[in-house]
Amino acid sequence: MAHGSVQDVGKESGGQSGGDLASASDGARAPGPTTAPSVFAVQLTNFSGPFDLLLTLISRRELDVTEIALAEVTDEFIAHIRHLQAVEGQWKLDEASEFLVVAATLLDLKAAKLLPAGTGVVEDEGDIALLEARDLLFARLLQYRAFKEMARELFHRLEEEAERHPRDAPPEPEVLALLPELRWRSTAQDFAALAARVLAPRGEEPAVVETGHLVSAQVSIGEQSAVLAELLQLNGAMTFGQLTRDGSSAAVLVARFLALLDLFRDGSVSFDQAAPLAELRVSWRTDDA
Amino acid sequence: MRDASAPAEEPGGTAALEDLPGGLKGAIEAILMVADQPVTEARLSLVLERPQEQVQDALVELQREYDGYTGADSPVIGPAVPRGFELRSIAGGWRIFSRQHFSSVVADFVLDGRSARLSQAALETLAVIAYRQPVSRARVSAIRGVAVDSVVRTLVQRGLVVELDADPVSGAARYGTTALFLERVGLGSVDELPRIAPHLPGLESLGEYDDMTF
Amino acid sequence: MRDASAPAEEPGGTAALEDLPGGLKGAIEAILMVADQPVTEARLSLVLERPQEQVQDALVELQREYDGYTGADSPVIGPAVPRGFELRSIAGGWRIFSRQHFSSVVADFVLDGRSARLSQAALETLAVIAYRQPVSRARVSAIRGVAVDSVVRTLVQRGLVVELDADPVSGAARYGTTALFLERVGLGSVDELPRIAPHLPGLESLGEYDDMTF
Repeated sequence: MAHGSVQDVGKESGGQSGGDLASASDGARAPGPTTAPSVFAVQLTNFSGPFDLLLTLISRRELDVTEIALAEVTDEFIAHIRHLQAVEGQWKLDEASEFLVVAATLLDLKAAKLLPAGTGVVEDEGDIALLEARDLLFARLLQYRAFKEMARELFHRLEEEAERHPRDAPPEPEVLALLPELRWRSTAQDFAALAARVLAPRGEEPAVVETGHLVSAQVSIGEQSAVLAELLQLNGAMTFGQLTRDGSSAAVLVARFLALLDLFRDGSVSFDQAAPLAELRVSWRTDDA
Repeated sequence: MRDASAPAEEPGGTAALEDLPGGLKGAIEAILMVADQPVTEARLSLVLERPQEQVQDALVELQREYDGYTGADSPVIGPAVPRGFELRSIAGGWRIFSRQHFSSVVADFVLDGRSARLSQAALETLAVIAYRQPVSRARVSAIRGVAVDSVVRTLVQRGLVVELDADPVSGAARYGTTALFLERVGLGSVDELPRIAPHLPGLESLGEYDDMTF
Repeated sequence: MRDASAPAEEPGGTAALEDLPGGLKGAIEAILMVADQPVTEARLSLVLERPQEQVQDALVELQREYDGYTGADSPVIGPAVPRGFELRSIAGGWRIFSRQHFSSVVADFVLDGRSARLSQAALETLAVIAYRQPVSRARVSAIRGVAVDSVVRTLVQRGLVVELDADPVSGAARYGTTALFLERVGLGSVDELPRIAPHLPGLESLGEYDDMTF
């Protein structure tokens, strides 16, 4: 069951960590001896996304998807993603958001269950939205479960087929000699381009968000911090307007603003406001201050 | 190498084949021996200049013979003994395979890269693509709840999945399964995939959820 | 197709083979059908854990069966009908070939199927061999992520690629490009192949990826 390595947890494994289906499906079918109901032991299984985790948690407690005991499963889910986060150090943004969306929905549902039951009549729009969220979550979960079943089916078929080997033996040399004249179109340049493409490493491409169309020039907050520090050390207290007077673009303006927040957080600058709604004055904090 | 005494050169070539020892079935067998992928009935029909039905009948007869049953015209005494190989109709064509129960002895002689296993993520992605094709990565991702880009790339590299076309609305590439996929799972066509319905009543109506985020 | 009741799991494996449908002969057939080069009796004897004489007897029986004669224990009425394939003992081993008198049919099939252009797979494999020569099939396969055996064979048939030597470590055959290849791409020598570094920064460090399996 505890098959995946720590680094693999919750990540898309990209087809390289073979054969986890069997172990994961075992876990989904039978609650293992390791899952005492009172203590939630975190399993370092290679969960393939939030639905996978949720399904496993549900089936571990032998619950029906449509009637999950939300309180228990929600707590486990949250505990699990907290643990994953601790292990991983940090999340990839898209992964994290999927997990968090599911966790948030579960929490909503749990909260609703914990509140006094009321009259059983749907009272306000919030209730309706909650019901919709629940149905949608269950529907997606059911759908995912169906495809998971199919994946298991495919796995068995692949395994079975792997035991049959196709005949792939060349004809006799006399027959092989009978070849139509090759029509060749590639130049050496075509060929080099092809080779470059084929030989390119196939690992994960870094997820770069292209921003070239949004900002014409890159502005570094770090650089702007330095500019601000110099201005403030030179001039004492200044207003934001003064600090950005030489700003050539909106990007610089924004970067200065963010840099200012950074500096404030670090305790390098202090803000001073003479009266409500009056202009802020920024000053460099010296050590003796 | 060609046997000069064989009456293959006879004028009116259509008759010649049946005069060769082994006849049409033998000719089909001879071709299957050199094929490196499933051979369609249409292609056999073309090369052998015989109607497709005739070719099909011969293939089914061969298949039965290999499975241990002999034709009515040559009754064999004793139980049906299968050959060590079998003829299977998969991925739209016919191909000879070693029989499954001999896999352990055959494995030493072949290294065809079939043993490389797919991860669970890859299998699930493959399942969604197989059942929802043509389908975009975004849609697969919505069903699985995680990004699938690198997994789809792996499947494409393995030749199990291919870019089919562009989504008419979004312009996103849409993917489908390949003939190699069918071969690997031993199916004749995508239509033969096990029905998904028994696993989940009413799944058909779920399609609309795919594209929703919540 | 599998006989689920077959007692293949029996302890004391030497007995199990004969209990499988098809028995020893079936096992030999299964191996010969998927082997792409002659298999020696010694190797069969080793893999099947049977005395060499027993293997030899089975081979001769199979040969006779394919030629149309059946064993004494299963008499067939009518003339001997050969199969479309035959079992030949060549180069110290045994191998299944298409029967000789069907060679014209096989030739028609092979010619019909062979495009006068190289497939994309063949071109990509050729590119890898050209830039990585001398290189083994296993390594090309690792780079391309798919089995390349039949494609390499096609390239060898086409005279574009040739077996150069054996890998000093693994002993696997290593391939390189031929003079014909250079002629086709219009180059004087392999050194004149356009550098591919400009297309791909950091190509030098690629060596380590080559040997990874995907």
